[in-house]
This record gives sequence, C-alpha cells and structure tokens, in this order.
Amino acid sequence: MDTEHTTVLALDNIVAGYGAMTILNGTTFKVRRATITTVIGPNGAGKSTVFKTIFGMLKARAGTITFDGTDITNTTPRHLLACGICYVPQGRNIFPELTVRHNLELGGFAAPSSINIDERIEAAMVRFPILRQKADAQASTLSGGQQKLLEIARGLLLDPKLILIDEPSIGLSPLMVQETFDILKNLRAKGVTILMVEQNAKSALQISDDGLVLELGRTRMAETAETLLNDPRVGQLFLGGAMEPTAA
Amino acid sequence: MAAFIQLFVSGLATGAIYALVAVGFMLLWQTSQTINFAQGEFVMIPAFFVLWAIKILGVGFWPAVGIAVLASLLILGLLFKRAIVDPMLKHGVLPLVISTIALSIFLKEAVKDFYSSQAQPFQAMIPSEDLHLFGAVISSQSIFILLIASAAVLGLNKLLNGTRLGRAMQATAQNPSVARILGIPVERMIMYTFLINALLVALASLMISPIYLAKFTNGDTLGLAAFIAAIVGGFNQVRGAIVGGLILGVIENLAAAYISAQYRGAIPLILLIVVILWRPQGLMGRAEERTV
Amino acid sequence: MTPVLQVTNIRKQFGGLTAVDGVSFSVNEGEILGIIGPNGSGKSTLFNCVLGQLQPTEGEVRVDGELVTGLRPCDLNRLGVSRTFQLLQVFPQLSVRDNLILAGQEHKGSMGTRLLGARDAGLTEAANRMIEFFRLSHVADEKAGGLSYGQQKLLDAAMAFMAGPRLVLLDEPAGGVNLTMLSHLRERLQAINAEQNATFVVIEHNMEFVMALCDRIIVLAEGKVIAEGTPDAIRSNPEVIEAYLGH
Amino acid sequence: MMDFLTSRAFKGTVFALLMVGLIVLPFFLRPFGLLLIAMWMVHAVAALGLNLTLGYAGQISMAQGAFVGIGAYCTGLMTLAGVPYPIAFLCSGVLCFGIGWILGYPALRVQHHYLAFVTLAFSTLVFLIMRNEEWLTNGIYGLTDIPRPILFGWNTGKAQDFYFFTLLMTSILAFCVWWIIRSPWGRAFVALRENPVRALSLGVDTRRYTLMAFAMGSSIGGFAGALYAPLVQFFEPNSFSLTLSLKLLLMVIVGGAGTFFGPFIGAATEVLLPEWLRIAQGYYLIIYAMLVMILMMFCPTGIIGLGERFISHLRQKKISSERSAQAEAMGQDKAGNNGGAGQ
Repeated sequence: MDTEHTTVLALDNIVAGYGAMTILNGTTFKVRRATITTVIGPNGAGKSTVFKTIFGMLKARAGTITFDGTDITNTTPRHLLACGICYVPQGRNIFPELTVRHNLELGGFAAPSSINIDERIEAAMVRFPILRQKADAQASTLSGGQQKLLEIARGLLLDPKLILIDEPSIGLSPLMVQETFDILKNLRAKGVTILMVEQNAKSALQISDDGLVLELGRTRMAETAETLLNDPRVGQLFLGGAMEPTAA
Repeated sequence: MAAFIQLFVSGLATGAIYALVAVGFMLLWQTSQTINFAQGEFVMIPAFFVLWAIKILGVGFWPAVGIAVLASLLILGLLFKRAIVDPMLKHGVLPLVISTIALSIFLKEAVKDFYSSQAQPFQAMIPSEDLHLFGAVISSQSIFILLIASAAVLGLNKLLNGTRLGRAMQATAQNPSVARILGIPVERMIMYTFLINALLVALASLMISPIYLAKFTNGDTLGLAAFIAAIVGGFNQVRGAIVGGLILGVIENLAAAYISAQYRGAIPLILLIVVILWRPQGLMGRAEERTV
Repeated sequence: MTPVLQVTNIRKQFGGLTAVDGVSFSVNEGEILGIIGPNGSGKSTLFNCVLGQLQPTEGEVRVDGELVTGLRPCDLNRLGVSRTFQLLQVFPQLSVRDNLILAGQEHKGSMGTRLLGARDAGLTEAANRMIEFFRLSHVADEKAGGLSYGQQKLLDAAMAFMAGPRLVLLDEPAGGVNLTMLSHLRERLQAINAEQNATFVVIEHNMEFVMALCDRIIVLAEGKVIAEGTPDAIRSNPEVIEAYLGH
Repeated sequence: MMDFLTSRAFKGTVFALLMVGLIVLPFFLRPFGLLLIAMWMVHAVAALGLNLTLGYAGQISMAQGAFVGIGAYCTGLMTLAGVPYPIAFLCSGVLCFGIGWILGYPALRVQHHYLAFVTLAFSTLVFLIMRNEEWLTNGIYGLTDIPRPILFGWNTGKAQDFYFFTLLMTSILAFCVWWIIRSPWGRAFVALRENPVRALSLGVDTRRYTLMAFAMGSSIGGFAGALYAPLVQFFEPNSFSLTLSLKLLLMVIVGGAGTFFGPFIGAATEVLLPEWLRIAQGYYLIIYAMLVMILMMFCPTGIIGLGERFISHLRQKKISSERSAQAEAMGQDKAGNNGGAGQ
C-alpha cells in the first residue's frame, strides 16, 4: 500500500443481507487514510448495505471489518462513534420537531464527559453560519439542503476520523451539492477519511482520490478516481452487459 | 353563570387528570408503539398499593404513598415493559393489544379477589374545603388537582424539552433508527418513558381516588377517557393529549348538566368517532408524512 | 392502430416536489417497452399514476383509446390492465394455487356467484396451467410465504397473467432474483408475449435483463423522458450515460 | 402418524366424534350442564362472526358484543310481542347486517388502532342506548321471560329440547361461515388482510369486501344474540357491555384467528373451562388472563397455532430421525463396500 496513505478501513469478504436475501456476497475493499473514496455501482449493487453493515445496523454473516487495525465487525453504533466513525445515512435524518441547536446537540450524545458539547456546537455554528441563523427554529423548517448541512454538522460534532456518507447530493440543488462537496474536501485536508456512496458518480469521482465499483454485492473495480473517470467501461456498467468483453 | 363556572372548573380538574393519563398513554405509543389497554387499570392500581401498604405494613398515609409510587415504578413501569411489552413487540400490534387487555383483566381481578370488591374510601392529599369565587362554589380539591397536574405537566415539559436526556427521548420517538446512529441508547430512553408513565398514573390515582373512591372497576372509564383524550388531541403531540384531556373533562361535565346525565358518557364517544373520521391526526396533530 | 396504452403529459407533484414532470409515451399491441432511469427519476410514481394507485396532478391515461385516468386499480384491472410491484407482493398465507385463483376470480361472475358458486370459481384448470407454465408444480400446494424469493417473484409475475390481461406493467421483476431464475423469468415473459401477443411495460434496473427483453426503451431522469429508442441506441446514447453518472 | 394428524380423515373423525358427543351428551348431563354447553355454542357462533371480520379479513372490531346485544334485544322484543321466532331470528341477522355495514365505513378511512377505538366507542354507545332508552329496552331491568320457540310443533321449552335446537342452529350457522371461508370470498378476505394494495390491483374490490366482512361478521353476531335470548330467557344491558366484546376478541385470538375451529376452542376456554376447573374457582379469570399473556408471548397464533407448531415439531423429529436412519444405513453400506473393496 501507499506509504503516506495507510489503510484505515478494510472489509474482508463481507456477507450480509435482509432475511432470505443476500445483498453483499463477499465484499472486499480497503480505504486509505485521509482520502475521499467514492463507491459507485448500479442500483441494487449493495452500496447502502455496505454502510449499514459497517456501522453495525445490519449483521455481517461472514467476513471481517477492520478499522485502524482493530476488528469492528458487528459492533454497536455507540462503540463505532467512540472509535471515531460517523454515519450520515441517505435521505432526511433530522429530528423534525426539535430545534436546529438541539438536533446538533444530539450528535454529541455519545460523547465522553470530557468533551464540552456546547463548545462544539458553537464551533459548528461558526463553520455553518446558516445553522446559527436558524438555531432556535424547528429543524423541519429548514430547506432540504440546509437539513443535509445540519446532518453533516451533527455528524462532525465528535470530530470523527472516518465519515460514511450515503448519497449526500440526492435532492439537493447543484449549488448545494457543490457546497457539500467543498465541505468534504476541507475535511480531507484536515486528515479525515471519507467514504461516500454517490449516484452523481462523475462529480463525486472528480473530488475523490479513489473509486470503488460495486456490482451485485462484490467489488468489481478498485482504482484511483481518475482511472475510473476515464474508463469507458464504467458508463457501460450502469447500462449493463458491455463490461465482460473489455474486462477480459 | 355561577353554575357554569362551577361545572367548568370541576370539569377542568377531571380533565387535568385525564390529561396526565393520556400523556403517559401517548408517550408509550410514541416510543414503542404500545397501545396500553390496561392504562385505566394502571390508574386504579396505585391507590390499592397505598391501601395495601397501610393495611399490611401498618405505615401511615404518606409513607404508604411513597411505597405506592415505588411499586408503580417497578411494576407498572419496569416489569410491564420487560415482561409484557418487550417479548411481544416482534409479534406486532395486535398480540400486544390482546396482552394488555388480558393484563387489564388480571389487574382488575387481582384487586377484586385479593383486596376487596367494595369501593374503599381514600384519603385526599389535602383537606376538602369550599372556596367561593365569583359566586361559584369551587372545592379546594379541584384547585389542588389543577395545581398538581399543571406542575406535573410543566415538570414533564421541562424534562422533555429542557434537558439533553429529554431531547434524546424525543429523538427516539421521532426517529429511532437515526437516534441509534447517533449513539443514543434507544432502549434505555424507551424504558424512561415507561417509568414516566408509571409516575403519571400513580399521580392520577392519588388525585382521583378520593373523588371516585378506590374501586377495582375504576379503570374502565379512566382508560377510555385516556384513549379518547389522546386521539382527540392527536397521537403525536404531548400538548395534544393535554388539550384533549381538558376538553374531554369539561365537555363531559357540561354535557351531563345541560344535555343528558344518562348520556354523559356518550358525548365523548361521539366526539371520538367524529374526530377519528374527520381528522384522524387529532385536533392538534400533524398529518403523518406520506411515504412514497 | 390505436395504441394499447397511451399516456399523455402525466405530471405528479408531492407538496413542492415534482416527481413526474410531463411524461408521455405509448405502447402498441404486442410490444415490450422498458422504462429505465436512475434512482428517484420517478419511474414507480409514473407507474402508480398510470395504474390509479395515485391520482396524477395533470395528464391523462388511455387504454385502447378509452380514458381511464383516475379509475380505481380494481376497475382498471378488470379492463385488462395488470401489474406487479417493486417489492414482493404475494399473499403469504395462501397456497400458490390459491394465490393464482385469487388473481383470476374477480374477473369471473358477480359477487353473488362468487359467494354461492364453485369454490375455485372454475379457475383450478387455469391456475394449474399457469403453475406448469411458470414451473412451480412442485410447490403448488405450499403456502406462498414458504417459497424462496425467486419462486415468489415468479408467482408474483404469474399472478399478473391469470386474468389474461391485455397489458401488463411489471415493476422491477428481476430485483433480487438470482441468475438462473432470471433467465427463466425472461424466457417465460417472452413466451407469453409471443404466444398471446401480450403487451408489457417493464421498469427494471437490471440492464442486461431489460435490454434483452424489450423492443423499445424510454429513459427517465428527474421526472422527464430524456431518451427513447431501441436497446442498442439507448446503450450508446451519451445523454443516457450522463443521466446515470451525473454531470 | 404425524401426517394423519393433519389429514382430512383425521379432521373428519374428530369432527364426527364431536358431533356424536354433542348429540349423546344431553342424555347424561343435568340441565345446568346443558345450559353451559349451549352457552358455549352461542359464544362460539358470535366468535365465528368476529373471526370472519378480524381473523380472515383483518379488520379489528371491538364491537362484536354489541351486535350480540342488538340481536338479543331484537329477538327478545319481537318474540315478546308475539312475532314468530323464525321471523325474529332473521330480523336480528338482517338488522345487524345493516348496522355492521355502516360500521364498516370507518374501516375504509382508518385502520388498526383507530379502527379499534371507533368500534370500541360504538360498542359503548350501543350499551348506553340499551341502558337509557327504557321505552324500548326496559333499561337496567332488562327483558324477562323471553319465550322459547315452537317450531313445526316442536316445543323447545325444555332444557334438552332447547339444547338440540341450539345445536341445530349452531351447526347451520357454522356451515354458513365455513361455506363463506371456503368460497372465493374467503380468499378475497384473506387477500384483503394480507395485502390490500396488491388485492386491489388484482381486481379485488377491497371497498366492497371490507364492508361485507363487517356486515357478515356482525350479522353472525346478531344470530348468536337471537339464540342467546331464548337460551337465557332473561338479560339486561350489562350482559352486552364492552366486556363481552373484549371477551369475544380474546376468544378469537386465543383460539386462533383466521382458522375455522379457533373460535370454538377460544369460546371453550372462556365458557366451559372456568366451570369445569374446580381448582381455580374464583381465581379462574386471573389464571386465564395470565395464560393469555403467556400464550401471546410464545404463540400469537393462538391455541390452534400452538397445535400446528406441535405437529410440525413432531414431523421435523420424524424426518430427522428418518434421515439419520437413512444416513446410518448408507454409512453401513459404504462401510460394507469398503470392506468388500479391501478384500
């Protein structure tokens, strides 16, 4: 592996699914420290399932997940937060009837008492001024993009080392998408690792270091983002069928 | 006018008790989808804890109240959740409904068989006196109940909105899976709501038993009142349950006086049916968001 | 020739969000039309609007030239429009055969004859044929809930054909189905299409499946039709690739 | 053996034995015993009706007791006024059919707990009317001296005669319910319960079937009431309070919702067992309530479900023992072959 980018997260042969349905059939990949890695793949490839499995929301039936050298397979979200991992799921995940400030605050619920939550909230509001403006309004009054910002800010409250972020751009205006991606780039600059699932593959890969292509629960390609961007097979993959001949 | 004020205030007092019971009922529904058909019996029981403690342990009234509150927390809170709700949740709503119906029969029969089937006099927490306000005679009990219930509601509000713990409980009710992602111990939060419910019903029991006397059938009307208050007010709002309870208490009292004493119980039921059909989300509630 | 299904300018708004934004298409008799598009492009909403599950904000739907917008799904079904759902939708407590009989019984007789007449509404034969056709004979008497996922998917599709529909709308028939089952399903669908001249509209994410099955494909993105053509044309259409990969 | 337990022949045998037992029993029992068994049958009929609405069509109703009450008052009042019993009987069913149909409308708008509360409120309203409208119902004094029918010269006044009459009517009503369940309607009801959206897309007019499920279940409840009135010959509003509705609900679930025999078993646990379990005496209800809670915890499909689970458990055991026997035999074969090869 690259010397300056050591592996921070590794999945080894993960099998997981819902009930009788198996979605992940031995997913294996590595994520390098302080990079943005984007997972792409057609619908049903198991992208969101990977995140749920990493974050202990779905039981891995086989395989191991390692974070910073320790085995974190099938542990609780609480433990993972303590390890420095946070998860921003797809869709809207705010508490609509709580105020913006209180939504933020709950991001620190699992924090040890040594951390001053109020200071962290203050810092988050400095970083995202819109949240200060709306601090005492119900979170449901925020626009879609603002809600996503709130979610990210909430996830960042504990200064995570690794962020799992699922489809951050869905339902956001292009301007908002740009802003979200800028935040992610800033985080990377500070040494945070980001693993992202994104449907908007092109723009996501443009800000990424690495890219992973998932298909039917398996890692199909693991390349640098640039390689993937220039690979015509990626486009074809989404439309099916044409991958085999060139891949061989 | 004096008569109206009198009826209104005493209705408000009963309504305040309904509201407490309805708030507890709704908290359980919000955090764990428990429709507690034994909620009425939960209000009936703590009074008998008090009587039992006085009779068997030979303690005075106030120590007995302490014991009763403790017993409520343990039995109606902890044990109820652990022994009945938890094992049943995976089976869905209907088996849990049936279980709580069975529980209500169990509690009722237990009191009847092991204590008494007769109505028992129950000491009020403060001596009863009549106060004269604007020409109306209002019992000190009513005022006391209103004060205590308001204090309880304010306290609960302070807990739910004013503390980090309370907000974590709200978060659990609003979106348990996200709460879990943030590391909120969802299970413990749900347990807290069961304990809060136990406290609320104990309080209601202590206030209503001096008026109705302690009797094993008290739960029948109280449970129904709590459902109605919760539904009329809106299932997803604490303040809805409070408003629902107060409206119910007042309407019941006024209807008994001005419409028909015999159909006193019918008015709230008709109100319930109309609200469910016309505004299923309740008067104060928001419509649940459509999931497509 | 009148198209079997003609959808004109369907628009559906949820609050401020426009899920389907003026979609028009038509399907001719015996044709298999595919609808593809990235997640959230409005495919399922479009289906639900066409089938009366949702009331479209605007636009009209015609079956055989007749206006059917806003008709209830059961009435539409009796006009010969059948569908499957994205998620599994069989009746787990009924046997496979009963699932199929149910799918046909409302097309026969009246409420009265269904109460007083034959127990199977005279459909056992037809159900058995369908069971055979979809190769489910070995599980015909088992409860549908006990079947494997792939078998349930087959049953789900079989149910849509019980009443001999003119038009079948399939919502992700291949989702979650393994490869053997998949080719089996495709082959069955093509057989019905060839034998009975049945018309299909298919929403599908599995591109191999949809490209092999369909005569014509329309591509939806952000609630609008962005391309239409044969599978080969769609595959090499840069706009389509862009829709999937983002800009 | 295990296959026999689920076979049609076995079910037929049990059914035949039960019928013979019910026919022979009166010659051995005292009038009180007969009254009890007749009570069981009447409750079973009411539960059969609720099972149609709740167990098959999946529409929760807490008003079945009210329909039994409406049926009983209708028959009681009419026969007291001199109307022949058969006409009163039919009127009870038709009246409940109509009211049940109307009660079905809320089910088109709301489901689950909301529907439970609407029906619960309805049940209590009916009770209040029975208690308060003295001009019609005689209020809290109830109806007394309800005559037992004379049919084609058969006077059912004596306990034994009335028992046979109840048995006959129960059999007819049970047959009707059985017929509905086995008809395409029964299938449509199950579809409505399991997946109304899919049912609708298959042409099932869920609206009409929902209303029908309520109307038919209620009318069976009304017929049960029409049998109840001449059986007890005296009743008052309290007989039909919310408690009866809740009891009927428990019977259906405890017996096994959505199964034909479930209501019979459920009614037996409520009506027969408490009288026969001498040890329990006054504490029966407490024990019963506890058993219900335990049953729901471990087997929410009721006693029938418990039985099915037991049978499938036996079958599994048999299969696995057969398998191991087979494996053993194969193992010996192999050993034998190896031995042969070695020589």
